[in-house]
Amino acid sequence: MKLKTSFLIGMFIVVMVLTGCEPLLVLDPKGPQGRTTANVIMISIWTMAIVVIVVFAMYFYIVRKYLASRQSKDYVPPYIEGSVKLEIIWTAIPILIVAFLSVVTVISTYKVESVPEGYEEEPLVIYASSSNWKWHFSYPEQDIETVNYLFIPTNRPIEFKLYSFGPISSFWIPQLGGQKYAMADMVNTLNLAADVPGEYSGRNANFTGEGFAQQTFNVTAMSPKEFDKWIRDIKSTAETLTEEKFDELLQPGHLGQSTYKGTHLEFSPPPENHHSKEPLKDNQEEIKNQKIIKDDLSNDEDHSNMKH
Amino acid sequence: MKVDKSLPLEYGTEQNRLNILGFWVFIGAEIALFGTLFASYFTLINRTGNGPAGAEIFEIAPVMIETILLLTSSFTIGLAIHAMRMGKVKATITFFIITLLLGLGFLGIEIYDFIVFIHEGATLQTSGFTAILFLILGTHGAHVLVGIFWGIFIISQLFKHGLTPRTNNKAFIFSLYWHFLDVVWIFIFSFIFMKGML
Amino acid sequence: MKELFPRKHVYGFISSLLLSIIALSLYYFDLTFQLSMSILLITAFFQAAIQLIVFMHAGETEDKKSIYITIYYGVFIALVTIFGTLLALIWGYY
Amino acid sequence: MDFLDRFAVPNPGPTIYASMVAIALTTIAIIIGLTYFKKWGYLWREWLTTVDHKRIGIMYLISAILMLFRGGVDAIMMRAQTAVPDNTLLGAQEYNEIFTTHGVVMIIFMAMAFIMALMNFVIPLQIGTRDVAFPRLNALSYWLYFAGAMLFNISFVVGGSPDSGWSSYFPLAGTDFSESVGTNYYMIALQISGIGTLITGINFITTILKMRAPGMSLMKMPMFTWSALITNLIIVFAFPVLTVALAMGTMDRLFATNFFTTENGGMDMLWANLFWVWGHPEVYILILPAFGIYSEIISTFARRNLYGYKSMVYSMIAISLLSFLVWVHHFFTMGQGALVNSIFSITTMAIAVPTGIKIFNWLFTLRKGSIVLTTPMLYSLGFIPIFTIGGVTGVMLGMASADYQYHNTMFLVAHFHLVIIPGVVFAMIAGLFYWWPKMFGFMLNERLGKWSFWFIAISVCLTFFPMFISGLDGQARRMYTYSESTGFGVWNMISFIGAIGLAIGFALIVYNIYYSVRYSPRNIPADPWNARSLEWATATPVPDYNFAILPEVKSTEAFWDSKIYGDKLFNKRIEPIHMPNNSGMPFIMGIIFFIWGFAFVFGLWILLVLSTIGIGICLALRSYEKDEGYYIPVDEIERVEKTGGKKK
Repeated sequence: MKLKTSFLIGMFIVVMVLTGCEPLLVLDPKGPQGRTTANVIMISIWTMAIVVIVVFAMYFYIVRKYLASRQSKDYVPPYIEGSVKLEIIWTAIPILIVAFLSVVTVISTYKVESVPEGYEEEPLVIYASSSNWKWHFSYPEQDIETVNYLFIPTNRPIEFKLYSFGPISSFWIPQLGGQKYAMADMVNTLNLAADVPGEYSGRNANFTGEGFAQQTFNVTAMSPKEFDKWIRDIKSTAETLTEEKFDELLQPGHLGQSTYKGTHLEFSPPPENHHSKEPLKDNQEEIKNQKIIKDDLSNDEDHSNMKH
Repeated sequence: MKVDKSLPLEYGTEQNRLNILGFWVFIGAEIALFGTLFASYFTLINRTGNGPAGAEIFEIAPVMIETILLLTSSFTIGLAIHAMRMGKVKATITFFIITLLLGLGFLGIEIYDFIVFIHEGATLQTSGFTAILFLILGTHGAHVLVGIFWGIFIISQLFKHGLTPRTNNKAFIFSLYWHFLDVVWIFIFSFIFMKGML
Repeated sequence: MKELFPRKHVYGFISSLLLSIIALSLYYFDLTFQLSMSILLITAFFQAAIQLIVFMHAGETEDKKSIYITIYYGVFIALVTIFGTLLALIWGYY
Repeated sequence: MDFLDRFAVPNPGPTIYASMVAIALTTIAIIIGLTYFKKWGYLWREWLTTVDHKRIGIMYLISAILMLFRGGVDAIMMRAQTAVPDNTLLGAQEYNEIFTTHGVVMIIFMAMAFIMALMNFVIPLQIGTRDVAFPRLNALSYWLYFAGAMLFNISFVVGGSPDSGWSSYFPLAGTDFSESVGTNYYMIALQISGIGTLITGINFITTILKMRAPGMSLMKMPMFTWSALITNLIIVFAFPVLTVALAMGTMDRLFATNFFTTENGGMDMLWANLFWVWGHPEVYILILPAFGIYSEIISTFARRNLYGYKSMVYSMIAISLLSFLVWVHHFFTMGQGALVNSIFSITTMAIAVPTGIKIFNWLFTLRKGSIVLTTPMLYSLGFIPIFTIGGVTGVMLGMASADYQYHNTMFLVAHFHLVIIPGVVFAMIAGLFYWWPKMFGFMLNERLGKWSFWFIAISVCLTFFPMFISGLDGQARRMYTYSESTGFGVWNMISFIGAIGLAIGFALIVYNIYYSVRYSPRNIPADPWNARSLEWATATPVPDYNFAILPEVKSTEAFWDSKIYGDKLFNKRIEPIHMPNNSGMPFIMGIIFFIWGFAFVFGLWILLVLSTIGIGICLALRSYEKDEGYYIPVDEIERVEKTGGKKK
């Protein structure tokens, strides 16, 4: 049977690749969150492999055995209404499997949504914002900003604050953990950490138009010492990020990597607190005031642009 | 056409019974439609941007009048069907006309309401909140408007043909539609206007 | 027997007017938000039921079951959409 | 000239010019052909104005096959572009347009139409009735679908294709980032065909609930009818959600409202939410009829009754309810937190339970059967293992924490293709082969059919299995190219080879149709497969009125029982049969809707108002029209019955 062989070969290839002839990025994690997800994935693959094997075994056995060509001419298939007992069995077993996977899912989802376990240190906050088709990384603590590349210290939790200057993007570093959307009117939080130094690739995973394919960035994880040294180097060499410069960076297109002193957060604050359920009146007023200031600023921008 | 005399005329033929059940299914779809609009409304309710919030633009008086007009029209269309089942053409037509006039009155006040909203700075384009407000009210209003045109057609057919299985069926289905619009208005009134003004 | 006076309709109309007045009166009383919302919910669903049963004759034919299943299904979907949407877009972010 | 500029395509390329020429040539050829063979009158009388569910079904079928090839060409181009790293066959913009139209065409205009085709043709026959509840509305549904499909397809040559993905997430699909009219086409075309689909839903629910043959209680309905009933129930409750979402999107794009914008209180996530509130049930709208078809075919060719009929029904009802409770799994990564994601993970995985019940019931239908490997059966047997793989990966995707890694990757692409292709496309082809003799009076060639099956089945695996791997290796979906260092090249090359195999498979099906039209014998019996349900109880080709006498049903397999135990199906005497008149109105309304949509897309407001009035006039005319249909007299029925269904 061609079907059978092709499936077996297919399954064989899948299993071979998954179990590590050559590590796939998602299954080769370099941080605690990525490791949790990779474990969940492997658990689900093995559980599902059992299901697939059982179904396939039954399938091939039944199809082979009851082919008309293998039966006598006068065989008349019986009328069978069904069997409550059997039907209960194949309802109950899937329920058990789903229940097991549900437990795994709930535990692991809470785990990857919070600061990684065992990381006591204060998280390093990095604002990662996307614009067509780049990533801007602002380090408020260190007061520097990078474009299209990311340096992080190992063994320290990183709290990414994600938002976008354009379409919905998805911030994803496969080897460190799962992705999350960066959107224009709110800030999402993604907790990651790296425990192995090295270079990892990151990208926007959510389609954002023409330049989407190249909207990637490099992540370098290094020891805290090296990280501090890198910060010091930048402070002494990089130019300061001005508002004009930042507006230039926001123009749609692709850019190489670049580094600046200061962050854009001061003159272009992230869209935080847009999601309060019932904003108090003063709060609303405050937001309104902020908006007015922002509008004024944007008017100014227009003027400056006109001068150019 | 076989007409079953044991049932009211509007159920008299097989096709009539199909029409009525089909319309009920359509009402089911309408429930989902307005459900989605309400879901979007509740989601966008605090997203007022630089525009006004509901509490700032809603007024109780027009809403009260609209509610009473529509409730009464729902009552009169019920009476129209009652009269129709008793075989009284004139009464049926009269109640139909009253219903449509009440509907027109409702629409007039709704349009007035819209003008007030716009004067207070809540246009369709102002914010997410005003957009969904206008969409949900507008969808309901458009249903009423379509209903008025539809009602006029039915009245003219009642004039021409009197009470036949065909016209009765149309009138009955129209009444279902009209009552349903009343139900939708009750939810709009309760969960948009009253909730907004509390 | 068919009767000339539409008793059911008049009762229905009066009760729906009453329910509306109860709902409207909330505007003038200073109740808590939760209490007001519960009253609104009750009055709204009662009104809907009156329209369905008294005016729309939902239960008068052999298709009663189909009609009610359709309506219940529709209401179920509407509620799922409303609360699911709020869960996913508003409540989930706290 | 300024006025005409708006109709120009913003990014013209050779493919677009070629299609312009091709469209022009085809149109001219059709017009000349119709005139030369004097077929205009025939076309109008027999097809454009028909209200016969069988003919409407066939028109859906032809449209679906045309759309399959439109979507298929898109797919081949995508696979060719990504076959090697850094390929420059297509530009980013072209690729974006192609994958967008591929998705929309395949889901909305191919799969939906295919389902409508089979439902239209088969359901009234299967429940032993003469037509659907509202024959004219049925024709209107088709013409609305057709207007929507044509409107969407002309976007390629007039004004520009949509390019923000079939899910058209805002703000990317908003005017800020999608300036061309492409996304307007998406919004309006889907709206028009969506209305058509909703009308079909209402029509079929009423038909199935009220028009079944005497004695056929709900629990005696054939499984395909059951699946159609539940599908249409989902359609009726899911499509209004799409209607609202599209209305909002249209207003955002054309009236500058702020539903999904990122300022003034707009909420881009609301689009994603509403889209998937419709979008997930839509998946089950596609798959449930397919399950019904498999149930019919498997029990026919295993020569056994369907195992666990009741649990099959209950599991479909469970799926229909659950399908409305899971949509958030399409955007687990939007940031709504662990609690919400956990809830929707659990509901998602719960769907695996009723689906599993169905798989086991099919296996146990095969058991103790006598399996005949016909083409439809091969597709059904091919479905079970491939769909199982697609299904279990669905469970994996349902696990929120893991989904953070699968989301937006080729893993996801592999999953949904491995569910939709064996689940829906196989079913459609199987159904096509299975009911073809009933539709056209001859069989499709079995040898070619089997060849096409092996090509398609193996190629599906070849095309989509590598995507699991490249997905786990970090390849995001919708990337028009990738660099060599990523190592995705080999997997994409395998996919491309598979895609060619798929193309050959589908070409074989078309060749099969051509070959069978020419050479297949016409003297086939009314029940060539030795099948079990009522559609085989009437003559082939099916007379206009379907059944001269309405059948009386005592069991779930009434026709089978009549063959085996001699139950009599037709006990009454022939009486005059009431038939609906043909009407040109649905077709004319379709044309007006097309103009309405076109005016909307380009913001031609005067035309829009005029066509809206036109639609209103059509509705008013319909309201005043007195059309009682006509009766076929007894002697004519008897004459038709004697000739075995052949007309005149």
